Amino acid sequence: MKDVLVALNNVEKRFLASKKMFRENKYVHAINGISFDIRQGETFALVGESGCGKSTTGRLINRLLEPDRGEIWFHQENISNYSSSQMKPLRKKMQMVFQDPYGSLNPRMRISEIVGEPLLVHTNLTAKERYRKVMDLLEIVGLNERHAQSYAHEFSGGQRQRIGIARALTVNPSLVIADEPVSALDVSIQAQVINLFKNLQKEFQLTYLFISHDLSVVENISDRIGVMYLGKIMELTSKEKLYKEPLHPYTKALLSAIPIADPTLKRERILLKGDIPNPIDLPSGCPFHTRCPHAFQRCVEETPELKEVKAEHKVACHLSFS
Amino acid sequence: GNGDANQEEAQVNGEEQQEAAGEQDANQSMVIAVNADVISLDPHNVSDTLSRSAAGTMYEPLVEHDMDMEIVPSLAEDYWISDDGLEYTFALREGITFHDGTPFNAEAVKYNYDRIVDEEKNLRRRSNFLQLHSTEVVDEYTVKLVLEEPFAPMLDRVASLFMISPTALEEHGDDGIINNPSGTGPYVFKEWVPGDRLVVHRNENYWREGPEISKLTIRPVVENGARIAMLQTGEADFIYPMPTEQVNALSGDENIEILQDDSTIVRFAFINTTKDEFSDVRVRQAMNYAIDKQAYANIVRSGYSIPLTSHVAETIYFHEAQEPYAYDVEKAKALLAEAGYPDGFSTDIWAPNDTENIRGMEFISQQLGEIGIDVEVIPMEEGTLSDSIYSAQTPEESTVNMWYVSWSAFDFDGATNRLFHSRNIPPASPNVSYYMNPEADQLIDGGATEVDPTLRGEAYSQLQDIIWQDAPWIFLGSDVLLSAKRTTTEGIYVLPGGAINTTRAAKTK
Amino acid sequence: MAEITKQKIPKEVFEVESPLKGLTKKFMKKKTAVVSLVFILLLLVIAVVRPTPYDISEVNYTNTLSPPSSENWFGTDEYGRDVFSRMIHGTRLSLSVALAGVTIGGLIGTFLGIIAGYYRGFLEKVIMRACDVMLSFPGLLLAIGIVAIIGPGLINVVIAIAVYGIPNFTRIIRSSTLAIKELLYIEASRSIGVSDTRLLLKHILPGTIPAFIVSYTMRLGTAIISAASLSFLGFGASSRNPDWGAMLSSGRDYIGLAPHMLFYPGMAIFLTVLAFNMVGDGLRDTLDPKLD
Amino acid sequence: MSDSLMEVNSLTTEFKTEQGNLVAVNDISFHLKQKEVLGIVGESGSGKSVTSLSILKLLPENGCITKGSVCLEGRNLLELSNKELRKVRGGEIAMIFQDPMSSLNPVMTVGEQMMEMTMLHLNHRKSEARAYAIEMIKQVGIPAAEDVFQRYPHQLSGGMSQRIIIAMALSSHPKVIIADEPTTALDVTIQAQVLDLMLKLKEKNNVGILLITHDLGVVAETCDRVLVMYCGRIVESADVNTLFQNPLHPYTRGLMASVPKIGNTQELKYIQGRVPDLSQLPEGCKFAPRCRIAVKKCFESEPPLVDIGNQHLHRCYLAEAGVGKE
Amino acid sequence: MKEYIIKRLINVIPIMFVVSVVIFLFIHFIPGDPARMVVGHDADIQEVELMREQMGLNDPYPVQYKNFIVGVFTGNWGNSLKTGLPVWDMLIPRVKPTLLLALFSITWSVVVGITIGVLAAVKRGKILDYIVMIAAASGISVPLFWLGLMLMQIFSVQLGWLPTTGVSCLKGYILPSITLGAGITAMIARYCRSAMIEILRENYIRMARAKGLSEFIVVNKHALRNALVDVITIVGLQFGYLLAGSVLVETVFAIPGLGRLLIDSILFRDYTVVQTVLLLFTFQFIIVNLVVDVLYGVFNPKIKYE
Ligand SMILES: Nc1ncnc2c1ncn2[C@@H]1O[C@H](COP(=O)(O)OP(=O)(O)OP(=O)(O)O)[C@@H](O)[C@H]1O
Ligand SMILES: Nc1ncnc2c1ncn2[C@@H]1O[C@H](COP(=O)(O)OP(=O)(O)OP(=O)(O)O)[C@@H](O)[C@H]1O
Ligand SMILES: [Mg+2]
Ligand SMILES: [Mg+2]
Repeated sequence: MKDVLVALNNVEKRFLASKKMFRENKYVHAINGISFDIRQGETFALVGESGCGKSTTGRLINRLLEPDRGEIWFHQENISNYSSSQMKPLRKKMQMVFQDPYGSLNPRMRISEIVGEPLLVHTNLTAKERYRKVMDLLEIVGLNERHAQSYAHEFSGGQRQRIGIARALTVNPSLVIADEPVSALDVSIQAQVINLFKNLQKEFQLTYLFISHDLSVVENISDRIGVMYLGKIMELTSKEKLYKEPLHPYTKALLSAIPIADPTLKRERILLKGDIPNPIDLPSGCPFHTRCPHAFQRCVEETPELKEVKAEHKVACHLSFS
Repeated sequence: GNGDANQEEAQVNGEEQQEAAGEQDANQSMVIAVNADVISLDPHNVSDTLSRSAAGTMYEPLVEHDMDMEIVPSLAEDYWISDDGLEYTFALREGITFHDGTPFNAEAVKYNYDRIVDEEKNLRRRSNFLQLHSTEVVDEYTVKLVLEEPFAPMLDRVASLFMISPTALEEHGDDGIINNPSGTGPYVFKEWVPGDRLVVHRNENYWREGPEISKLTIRPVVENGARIAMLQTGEADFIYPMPTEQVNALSGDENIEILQDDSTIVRFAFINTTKDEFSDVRVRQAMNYAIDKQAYANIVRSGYSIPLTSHVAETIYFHEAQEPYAYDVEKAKALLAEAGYPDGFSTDIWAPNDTENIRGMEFISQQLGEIGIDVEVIPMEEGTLSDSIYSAQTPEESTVNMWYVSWSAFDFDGATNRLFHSRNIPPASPNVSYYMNPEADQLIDGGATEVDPTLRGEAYSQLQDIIWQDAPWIFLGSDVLLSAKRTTTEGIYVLPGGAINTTRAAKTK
Repeated sequence: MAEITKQKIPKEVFEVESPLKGLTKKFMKKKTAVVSLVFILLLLVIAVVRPTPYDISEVNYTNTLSPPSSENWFGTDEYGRDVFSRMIHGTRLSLSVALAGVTIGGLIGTFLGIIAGYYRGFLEKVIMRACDVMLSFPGLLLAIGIVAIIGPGLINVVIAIAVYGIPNFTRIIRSSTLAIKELLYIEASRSIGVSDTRLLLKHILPGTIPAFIVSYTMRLGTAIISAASLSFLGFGASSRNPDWGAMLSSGRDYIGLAPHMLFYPGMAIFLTVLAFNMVGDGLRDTLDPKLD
Repeated sequence: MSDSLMEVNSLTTEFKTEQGNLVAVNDISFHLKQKEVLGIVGESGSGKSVTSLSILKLLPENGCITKGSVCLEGRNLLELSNKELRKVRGGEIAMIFQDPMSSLNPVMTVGEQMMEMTMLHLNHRKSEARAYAIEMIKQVGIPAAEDVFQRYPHQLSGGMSQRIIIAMALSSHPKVIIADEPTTALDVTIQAQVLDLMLKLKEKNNVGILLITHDLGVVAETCDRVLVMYCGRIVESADVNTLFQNPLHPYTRGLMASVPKIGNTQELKYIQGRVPDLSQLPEGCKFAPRCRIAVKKCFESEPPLVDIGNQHLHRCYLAEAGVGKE
Repeated sequence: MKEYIIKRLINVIPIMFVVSVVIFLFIHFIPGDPARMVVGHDADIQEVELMREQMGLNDPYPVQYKNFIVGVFTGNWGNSLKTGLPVWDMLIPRVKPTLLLALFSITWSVVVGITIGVLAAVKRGKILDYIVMIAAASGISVPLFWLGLMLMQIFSVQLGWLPTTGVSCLKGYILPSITLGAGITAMIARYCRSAMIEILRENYIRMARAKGLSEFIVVNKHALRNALVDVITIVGLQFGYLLAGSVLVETVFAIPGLGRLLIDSILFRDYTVVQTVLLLFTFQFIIVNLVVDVLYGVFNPKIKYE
């Protein structure tokens, strides 16, 4: 496999949910052994419902969190157990863009400061040089000098998100982890930001980990997609294959649930029953079996492995797809 | 056995009466509000005046001071002093019993005096009886105190020592007696809640004419305003002290009467004579001239102070008025210039941190400022103050310049010895002037051991003159004691030493 | 590339004013806060200039405790000194002691609070329990201790007030820190690789300002009053350099006779506290970028 | 229009702010029939929520309805006394707000909050209310209703809370449900469940739904008719098929073009700029500054709302000329 | 919940241990000699020395500390240096007045503070709001002694409704509690107001209105219950103020309470009493904190103690 930028190998992460004095502690099982690669220059998308562990995956790669088990490789380095000082030079190479374009910008700092912060941390540029660089970047994302002196609350959602993107780009990262960067935006603005992402990727040869729950957005931007459910990857393949020929029942349900802006197009929807199970008490076997229309006995008992059932198409399901 | 039965009867009577009284009217009970807590009810182990007042409701000494500070008989009918001044013989009154029924006799007196001189016990009043050698029972109602050396103020000291029932002391021990007082006094103990109230009931078996009220309560009310409010509403029948500043505010109230009494309390400022500037007597005299004593009385004590004419108050026996340091700024300046300080100098003055003391210090500071002495006022919290004074082991180490303070004693020796004798400089005792005058020392010692009143008077006269001329103090004033009562309250008064006498308390309609 | 985006995304008409000007404008809209600010500024001017009509140490034993008159606007005290002049004079001491004391206490408390809130764990436990102890420790004891360590003096009043204020600030700032720490922009900064120090100083600290301002303005009043009780322990104000609290306390003896000795200093403290509170509220709202 | 359930006429709502008065909803009129789902779409800040709040007079303190009427079966709600209005709120018109999590009181159990509704509007006694609430929870498809009844909101997932709110809204048998972005906070699979549920219950209970959303997909799948709002004004209104097939206003067209469509991975189209600040509205057509086809006239005077028949209304000078159509 | 409380209680032990050391060192460190204080100026150095020996002050610090701490655990708290009475006897009768005073003050402060806080929030920007704000500022800045004496003048001296001083009957607690609670009321009102203002903007309040609930219920049931979550922590914080204030109030109203005992003992350097009272205060403070935390959980269902 050429040019793998990020590799996750059986990564697990759990959070302490409650601490008990005399009994066993309870944990939120956020990530339950996931493995995937992100290749240089591609857009790898993670989709899935709320709470399935998408953001946690992002944070693990960024090493804001430490994995409990498994390995995380970045630029051929195993960063699983790096300390924050070891991580610092690498942070320069991977930057994040967050979902909440308001919350991720410090309301008490000027835009020039916010965007310039990575430069301050990672380079020895003088204030003047930093400022020039910040201006260049703001210009690239379509903001100007006047904006630089303002505070985040004075901007619209789309503009804020551009600020977040500009900040991510200041130190020429190779990887940008975008955690639901357009979910909070109006459609028209969402379109602008998606376009910007795509353009920037071409311009700077960026690699994206694009996290989203919106399959229509993901289709527009990504190259390969991993579908997550309850801390596991259920299906992993290229965009084309996923949309044309989804294999996993969950993927199918997801795709069919996307509302389509065309009243004439009446589709057969797969309506799932019930709610997403609690990640504290994971269901046995296949995590999806509680809602799966095709579940059978084996699904309750045995957890399916993520297997390559077709070329470049991995699925974790006991159903056969041949 | 007989005594016991009587006692029980009395108690029963007392209680019945008390219950009836509670319903009938408040005429039978009385409340005195005072400004501090009663610390202890063991009269041998207290040094503060208030605790003495409290104990005084239940206990009595062999002889006592009257309003003019004269010694008069109490539990002792009569006394004789041997010519060499070493033996004091007391004829005790017969037929008196303690509240617990124990008969009062020579054995009881001896028990008390033995207790007080016991070095092991180190009771607070022991220092008054350092000269006492032994106590002898002559017969059942005659007791003899034998001194090691003549000690002229002995009778005054005897007047300060209350008699406790030996049975009670045996039964309750030295700590237990605090909560189980048993004396011969006009009231019997009922209840003591430290910090809140002391309640005593009339002693129905009192040996002489006693109070008319059946119940007396002493309550500590620290806040001046609250004490006055209590008097205004009638919740208190008598308050002491009456804050001097508020007298005018109460003058309109016809239910309230303000009482004034002369006191033995003197107010002055020690001048540390070992300090450079103060070692010159002219400077000290200048300071005395620079202060307007009448203004002091008006400002600091709202007029309730009598300018000092000696280092002891006029109420003290052997007091002799000296030529006053008349207020004269020019003279003061001249003296100061003569001493080599034409432009004055800077110094400071210490005192505890209550408003009245601060006011006194400020006044001194203002007045000395007129002659160019710049006095910084330093109020200190009591513990720190006494630490600052007594931690100096030698005069050189001492950091005190002036100490504004008050002092009270019953007798001349008590009002002089600790304050002026060279053996009493800190850390031993509070001769903070570091006044070390051999002549004065001699006179102090001589006066204390001289039994002949005339000779003693001569010695003290000379002593007063010397001290006055040497001016180791700024002589300020002696307090006029202020108390206030409802017009219905009778028979309660404040003794010159500040103790409250309630023996004849009564209430009119 | 810059080309593409530039032509596609038009620059909007965007009014940018200097932030300070913006804040000022925002603040000026709050009338009570502005009036209060004017009052405080006036106090500051008084504190600096001290325009006393009479010499504050000039005694007049024939004119003591006289009620307010055209001569002595606020009456005279027990030495016949002009209360108005003394209050004017005392403004400086009262304000500077309270401001300095509360500021120092506030800064230390903020530091501890942020540390406790940010690092959690053992450190937090130690700090917070120490606060419990300090809060239950009587101020008097603390003050006596401070005199013992560093002796009396004006600076030490400030220190005493500061020490006494620390636990309050620590608690408030800690809980504020706990809340801010969870915000997304903190995570964003961490993902960039911002150091802990910078994170604390640049990102968390400013967020605690609103909570700080509220406590700060509240404590000023109590500080002015406690400064008085400290001056009675022998440090701080003296007759030659009075402050309002000390005036209030010495007026206590004359409560029935000369109420003006209590009333005016009390009023000064009250108005100052009120003004600081109002300004504090206004400032908090102004500094909150979300409130427009 | 005898079958219309609720009629809104020239509703105008203003806010007092420090920048002066802003008109957040400007002269809006529409009507809602039984069993009908009327959609309101528009970008953030276009006045959708304010419209819905105005109907029940739930505006924040600085808001004020300055003109117009809201008639529910002939009664003008805006003229009702507070007491009568409270009967209508929840009783006849129920609201479902955008964020289900924050719409439930965090310190009260789900049950308490549900019982409140029927005890108030159906005069249920406690035991009745309890049984009924549990029944309603079951109806919206939540298993273990008794358990959920006793839970606190934070113990529910987003989908569950939203269904609770829907159950609550339906429990007092309202005639109209106003749903302000009821599914934005939900995942697609759950969103599909919830919308499906709402439509089913609508049919069953004969209610009219005013559905506010900015998701054109949701509109297409659930609504019968649609209003498109911009700057507090209706810029276009038509039944859902007409609107999607033949959008006339450039704003409507712009919105539709920005939606990413499956199977189409080309560069997305979008509307430039952003919704103008209500305190600094441009002269003329409010959309003109962002409009690609605007002509001089557009900047000079505001176009009126014209009805081109078949209840298709729009507010554009150029629409009928077909300018700018792709 | 039970586990949580037990855990917290277990934690108290080491804390109290550290606290006892701090207290011990502190009071022995500050200047002032109890022996000298007891014997008075009227004594000489031999007496002082004897006294020191009797008081055990000449023992090395570790021995003194050991005596203190062993005493605490065995219930033998020693005798007061000042009065010679057992510390226990001095302390116990004073617990009730202080406790009642604190309880009454806190109660009325909470009730009134919350009421006016809510009113001010509802009437935000109106006259009532300003009145409350001004009252709050005065509650903080009015000296306690002044307030106490004024109340005494009005209600006892002028109107004759209430006793001036003392707490021999429950009536006696009224004025002291009002005095002591004034500042706390002000604080609570302020915090309650700002909490309510925030909460009244919340979605669930709009939701409650949309349900057709009357404004009264919306404010007092839906909003207030949420505000209480915040207010409870503020109430907990006020206990520090309560301790400081009780000293003044107990002095003004001549209440035989712990606050005054503590101050008197500090002034007198009555080590045994100071140590014990301080230890008690700290313990009380820690327990109050625990109670507040537990109450916080009661009011806030999101907090689960396990
Ligand atoms: N710091 C944490 N402590 C405890 N649990 C956590 C923590 N962070 C995440 N979780 C839990 O881990 C699970 C996965 O969370 P994560 O944020 O990765 O989901 P997500 O897929 O990003 O969801 P969303 O779409 O809502 O952002 C969730 O159940 C969440 O509650
Ligand atoms: N309380 C208020 N004071 C002043 N202006 C307000 C207030 N509430 C809303 N507005 C303004 O009214 C306009 C319409 O707001 P509204 O909430 O109706 O938008 P919306 O269409 O619901 O947007 P969203 O999709 O974000 O919910 C906005 O410009 C907003 O700024
Ligand atoms: Mg996420
Ligand atoms: Mg809205």
